[in-house]
Amino acid sequence: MTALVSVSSLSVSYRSGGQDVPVVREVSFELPEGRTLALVGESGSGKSTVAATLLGHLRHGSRLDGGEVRVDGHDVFALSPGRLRRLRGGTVAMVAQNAGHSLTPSMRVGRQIAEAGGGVPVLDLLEQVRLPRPAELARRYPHELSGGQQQRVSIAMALAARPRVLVLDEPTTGLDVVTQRGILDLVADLRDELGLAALLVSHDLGVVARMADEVSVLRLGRTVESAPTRKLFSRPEHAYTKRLLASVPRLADDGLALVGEAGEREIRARAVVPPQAPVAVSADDVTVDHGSVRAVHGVSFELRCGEIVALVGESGSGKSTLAWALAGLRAPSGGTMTHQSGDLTRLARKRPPGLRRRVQLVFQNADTSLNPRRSVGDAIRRPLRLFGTAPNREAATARARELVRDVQLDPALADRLPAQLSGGQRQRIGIARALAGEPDVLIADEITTALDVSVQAEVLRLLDDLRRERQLACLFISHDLAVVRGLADRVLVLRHGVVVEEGPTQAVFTDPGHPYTRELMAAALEPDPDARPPVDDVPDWEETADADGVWTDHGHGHRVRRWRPASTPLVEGVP
Amino acid sequence: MLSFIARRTISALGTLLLASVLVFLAVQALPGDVATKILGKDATPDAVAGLREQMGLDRPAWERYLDWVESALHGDFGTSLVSGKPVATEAAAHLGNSALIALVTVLFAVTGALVLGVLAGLYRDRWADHLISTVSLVGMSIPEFVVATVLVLCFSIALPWFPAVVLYGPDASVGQLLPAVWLPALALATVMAAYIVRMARTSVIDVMASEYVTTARLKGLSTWRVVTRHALPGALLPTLHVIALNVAWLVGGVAVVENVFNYPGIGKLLLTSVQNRDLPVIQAVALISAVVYVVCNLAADLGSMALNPKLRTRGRTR
Amino acid sequence: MTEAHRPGRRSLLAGAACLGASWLVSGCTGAASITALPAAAPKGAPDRGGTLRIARPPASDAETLDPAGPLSAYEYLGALYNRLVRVGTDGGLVPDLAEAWEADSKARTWTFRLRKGVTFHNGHTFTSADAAYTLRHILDKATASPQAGVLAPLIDPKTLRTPDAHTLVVPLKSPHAEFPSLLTHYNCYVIPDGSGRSIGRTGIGTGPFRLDSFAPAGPGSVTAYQDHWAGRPVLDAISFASVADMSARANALLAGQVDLLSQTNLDFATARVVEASDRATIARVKNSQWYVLPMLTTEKPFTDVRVRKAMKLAYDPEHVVKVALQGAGTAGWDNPVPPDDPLHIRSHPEHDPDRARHLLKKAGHEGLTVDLHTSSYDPLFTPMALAYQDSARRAGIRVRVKTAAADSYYTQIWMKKPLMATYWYTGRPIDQLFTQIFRSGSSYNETAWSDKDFDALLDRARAETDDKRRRELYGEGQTMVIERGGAITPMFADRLVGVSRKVRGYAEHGFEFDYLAIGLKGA
Amino acid sequence: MTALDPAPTPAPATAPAPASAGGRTIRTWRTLRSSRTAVIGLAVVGVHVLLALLAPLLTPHDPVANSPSHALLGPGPEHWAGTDQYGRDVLARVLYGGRYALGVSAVSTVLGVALGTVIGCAAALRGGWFDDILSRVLDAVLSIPAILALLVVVTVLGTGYPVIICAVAVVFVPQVVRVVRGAALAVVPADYVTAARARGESTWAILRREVLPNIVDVVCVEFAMRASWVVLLISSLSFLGFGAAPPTPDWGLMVAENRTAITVVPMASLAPIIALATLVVGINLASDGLSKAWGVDRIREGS
Repeated sequence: MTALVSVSSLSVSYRSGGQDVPVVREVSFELPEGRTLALVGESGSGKSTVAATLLGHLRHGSRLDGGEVRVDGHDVFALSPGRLRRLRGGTVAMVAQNAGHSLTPSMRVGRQIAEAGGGVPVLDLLEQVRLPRPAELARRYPHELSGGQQQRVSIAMALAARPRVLVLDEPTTGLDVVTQRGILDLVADLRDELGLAALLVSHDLGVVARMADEVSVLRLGRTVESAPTRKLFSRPEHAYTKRLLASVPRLADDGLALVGEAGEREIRARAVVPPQAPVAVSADDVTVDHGSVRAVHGVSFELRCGEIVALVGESGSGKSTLAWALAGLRAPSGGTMTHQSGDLTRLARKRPPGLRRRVQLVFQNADTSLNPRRSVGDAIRRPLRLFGTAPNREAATARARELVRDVQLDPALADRLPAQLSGGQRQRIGIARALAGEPDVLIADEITTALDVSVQAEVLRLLDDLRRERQLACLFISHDLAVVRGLADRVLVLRHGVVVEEGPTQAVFTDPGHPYTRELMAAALEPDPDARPPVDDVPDWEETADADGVWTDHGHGHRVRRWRPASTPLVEGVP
Repeated sequence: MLSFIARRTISALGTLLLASVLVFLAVQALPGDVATKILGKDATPDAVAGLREQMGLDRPAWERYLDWVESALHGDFGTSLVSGKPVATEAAAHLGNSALIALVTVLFAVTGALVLGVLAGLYRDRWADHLISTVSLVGMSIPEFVVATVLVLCFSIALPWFPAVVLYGPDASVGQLLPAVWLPALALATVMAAYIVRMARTSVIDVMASEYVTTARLKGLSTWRVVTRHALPGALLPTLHVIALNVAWLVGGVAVVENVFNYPGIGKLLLTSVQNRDLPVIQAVALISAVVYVVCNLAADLGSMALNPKLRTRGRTR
Repeated sequence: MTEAHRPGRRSLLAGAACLGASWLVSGCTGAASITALPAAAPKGAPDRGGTLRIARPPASDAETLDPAGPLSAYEYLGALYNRLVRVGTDGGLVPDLAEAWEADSKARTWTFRLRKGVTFHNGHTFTSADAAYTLRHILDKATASPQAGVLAPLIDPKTLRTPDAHTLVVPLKSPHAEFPSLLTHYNCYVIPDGSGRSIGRTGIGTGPFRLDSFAPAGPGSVTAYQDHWAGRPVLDAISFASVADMSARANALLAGQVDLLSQTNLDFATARVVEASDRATIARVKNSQWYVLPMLTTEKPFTDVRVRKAMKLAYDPEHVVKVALQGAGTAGWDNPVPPDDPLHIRSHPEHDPDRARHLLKKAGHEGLTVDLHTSSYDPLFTPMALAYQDSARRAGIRVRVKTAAADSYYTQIWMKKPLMATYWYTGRPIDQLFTQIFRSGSSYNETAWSDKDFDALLDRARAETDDKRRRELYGEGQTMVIERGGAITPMFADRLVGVSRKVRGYAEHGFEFDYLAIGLKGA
Repeated sequence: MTALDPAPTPAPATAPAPASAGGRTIRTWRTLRSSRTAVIGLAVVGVHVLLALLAPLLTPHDPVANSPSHALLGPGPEHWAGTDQYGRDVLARVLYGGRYALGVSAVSTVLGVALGTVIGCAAALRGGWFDDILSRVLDAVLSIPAILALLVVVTVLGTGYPVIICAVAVVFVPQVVRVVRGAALAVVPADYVTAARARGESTWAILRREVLPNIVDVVCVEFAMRASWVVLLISSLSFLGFGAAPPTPDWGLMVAENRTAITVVPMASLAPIIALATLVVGINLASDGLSKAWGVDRIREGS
């Protein structure tokens, strides 16, 4: 029996700026009934384009150069519009990456699901995707749902017409780790229950390890390696696959993973921060309000020179708000933040120049952090002139080229515009710009989230080198536990603006005290098919702040906020 | 939602007040004055002075402005310095006539432009798109008085299908005015439609490229359903404001066309009142145009709220 | 679709052609000059009945039907009212409501024999009381009638006597041999006794038509008055429409919506278009507009009579007529009295640029430079000014033509700038012309000219009962104005009246046409 | 250690030209050349400018001289586009008319756009009460139709060039401010502006260095759009008799003067109409080409 889906030497190119840029080059694979194939690759590898061809869809401006995609025995691109529509409804369905954007804003969610046809009642579908109060939810508009809920609606919409093949394009990117786990479990159960064949597109090796039976690795539109999941993760053959697997930080690493040319992995032990290292910044009972909402509530911590402290938490936990308050972009409504040479509670504009250059911020999205109309050299020269760390123009230019070399980039890049650099290069320039003021404290606000996994490894490596060479104090904000595990000396876990657990990384990760931390670790996905979750029992809990103190001490600075097992069973609430 | 409307109306009133002050100050400085205008070139200096005093033109400007605002609130916009008739009734009659043209124009222009805009957007870069874009580009480039002149030449003089000129007074009945409405409306519609087509086309193209329209297509829905259910609401949103601006522009644009067709509308009243330095009438027309502008914008806001549930349910999230 | 819109064969052809781009580009060539235009309106007898549709420029939003008022709706008056005396086609006086009139030996007391059996539109019979009231209404301060300036110095309203129902005796304060000619002005139309207040709206008169409806600056209509004393008019009714914009009026005529453009002097281009159309044509009225360049005799350098004389000798009126009017008019030779006025004198100084240059040198104004103000108020001002500029350049006078805004022309330029361009309609009797425009102190004396001898001559001429002697005195007056006056009169222009080809019997004189005889052929 | 650096995403492979100021103009010129509509548009406008400048050389006739002896001629060897009722050469008047239309609209557009941009950016950046008050005033001025505002200003100060230029500039500054403010509001939340604020740069420095360079494309498209709108407005004004005073050669005035004679001498009206339409089409094409070349999102323009 021929496979349900068979793609043979598919080639697609995209017309831009006058020439045809090849995006997919002779990709072939088969997807039998009930099996799940994963397409893995970094951004620009063409994996999404291939996935879309299963539904006979090519982006505006792209063209099929060669090859064939047969679904259920029919060549998709040869189908008449009518038959193509039936294929898209009944046989193949797609769950897009960003559910928020793929649901029509001006239509109620219920009607969008019903519209997909198939005769299955909407309420049953919503229950099938485990959404609470389906009747009430069906009448809501997309913007009134959380990220997780939107994705579940997308899935319900895909299942409405009882397809036989489900195409999932980065289904959980951008979701919090706990929500992501919920969605993946749901998809796995539905797939088995309905016997669906699935094509999973992802750049996250943890997700692939968990979901896929087969894996195909793509690089620049070409299939580099294809193998069953367990074989690929344990004995990768192609150098690129090896390097890819090596670059992904593991929860078990007790230091930064350095990746060699052929993908060999060497863990560099964390630098030991001498106890008498001076305190660069200390924050005491800091509170920050967003209009009526309290984003940060009574957070205290110390940051010593040469030390990396990580702020971990899901979106909405207030970690970025705290970072921006420290950088002087948002005035705290309570508590104090002091630096050796001055008070940091005031906004940057009002801080004296001497103090202002001490604390520097590096942004998450490299694309918008650099002025597109100025060369990267200008971006670095500006703080040099402003903070007076370079006496005149020539000195500034020379210093700027030095800084570019410091972040391990070719100084000649200084004359280029940001658009002509890759994501990784742009992020390094962001760091160079922060270093221009010769700061003591560097705040890194999720600087690796938007990067491909291989590039992420290098940037983390650079950050670690800098704090060792320059005794730089670094506040590292992230939602990825594995990254924090490898890089940070101490970690604070934040939930709804409150610190639930803090302590040395080693202690917190081996013996997490607070159930929320345990929940985060349980949800984290390791790039290893038969990896056991490090933590299994996650009791239900609720807050207690009774009189005799807020913390329970676990030694060596490892403190956990008091909690007690929940008295009434929590309703199966999905965030 | 009600607070949204309340806030909008208050700011609208603020705009109206400010607009009336601006016009009063500007018109105050008009050279020559209405008294000499009324008595014509045979006027003796003392007759002029007498008339000025009788019309209260010698009182200080701000005093007259306050009186005007106070009486305007009671719906009495004073009497026209030239014809002695109450301004309110006169302006209302002219506005009614112009409303006839405006109605026909908006009907033609908006429906036609939206259909063409959507078509151009859907068949992007194909012959339909190029044809519609070039026609709308040319339409935008020819001033309405040229279009009016050519229309009169072709459809009144050469082919006597429509009257070239309106011979009735401002209080003519709709029946009398109806045959004379088509040409001015057509002249205004061509220019107005051109702007709306271009805007509709751009927004349709952007919406069709959006993720949710692609998802709708990949759900196997028919193109017609994808366009009407999913693309149109999103595409209409930015176009609404352009439509509102254009309808507001009509009050000014009408002046030129009404002059060609001698149509007794608000535009002609505007022109004659400026020539006669008839202060109360100018002020009333300026206020009317400000009201029209504000109402159009309010309508556009309400329209966008209907189309975009995000605005409607700002309160309820999660 | 009103009946006027039957698409004639020729118009359909023109329409199809109009849509074809080729015709638009070619256009009809050939320098057909004005002379190709017809001399007068189409000849032949009209059918009885029908409605004449007239498009007129509204005087102002405050226009009324009171013939004596300053802002009267001009076109309605000829239809609604009659005068005591009117001007005949030959320029002489012709009886209207007054059958006969004579003065005493010293021309101080005038007696008018009034026509019998004349009724007003409201049925009242016309008596001498109505005639007396009409004169009192004109002289009444409240009416602010322009004609009051002419009649007030002559008549004391209280001394008017009506010995019987059909005789009016008017004693004058000072003798005036031409007094009846002063009553031919349209302000002197007869209105019913005591109707001063309401006449503005009711328009009750003895004329051939009675008022049907009237809206100031709006539409209006009059219908035939069955028992009019001079017989029923040819037409059944006349409808009026106010169209402010000149081109819009022309379009209305071309589109066959109206039959006559009143008070509109068509420029050549429009005239050629109207003539070329198959629905309308041009009626030319000889010397109907008097164009004048008044010099303010109280402003330097025009205070010096030699400079005024030089300005008149420096230009050639024939050149101005050819250039500005393309021959559609006659040279004025600085004589304000129009050529077809019986009292017009033929003699005038010849164009002599050298003598002008000599006079200027003697007056110390060698190489004189003057500003001549003009505007688009009337289409002929600018061409006339430019023609004078070309012609006067040969006599060494440099003229700078300055254009002012049309709507403030008569409030800020007329009688304020030393030299400007303006016009009057002809048809004024010579005494009224000289009194209103040249006597010192008159409100219309646009040259601010005051010459004792001229004023004395005027008074003598008025008192002179002997017609031949009076003609010589008026002749001397004209010579005085030509020699010493401040008014340069380059030309008298024909008026080009847009009229439908169906109109018959359009006879215009002194800016009024005969409402009785006018009619439509094939209405 | 060569970084494991995958080639940049399939962005248009523009050669890594030097990014100095010179580089930027070359880059702009290349993007301009790449869009056909912009080239056509600019060519048409260029021709108009050339014709207007070289008018004295192109036609022997004086646009204002009356020669009544050959009035109302059709197109012929002597006068290519015929003559009007005063015998003035139509072609000469159209060429000289170009000067008036281009000159006045160019200057008033520059004035308006410059003023509008500064106010728009300041409003977007400073925000708060300044922004609210400004929007109120803008709304008030926008609510009065341009024709009425211009009529009043022209009757007050007469029809001299400076008056018309200032009047037109004042009338459309609010529209420019609205568009520029929209564009600037899209740039202000970007991280590089936040970074500049974190560095403690002054508002004016942020405006000049960070915001302005990034909205210059929107400003140019707005400039082109307004120029075409201004040319139309000025010709409408002249048509109503409030613009250029006769005998100056102006297209709107020519259409008004000759429109009744269109059946006799059609070219006298058609020549200015064709000139006006081609100029405005040229400007619109250029602005369309520009906006496509720079990917300016014209939708913001509507908000």
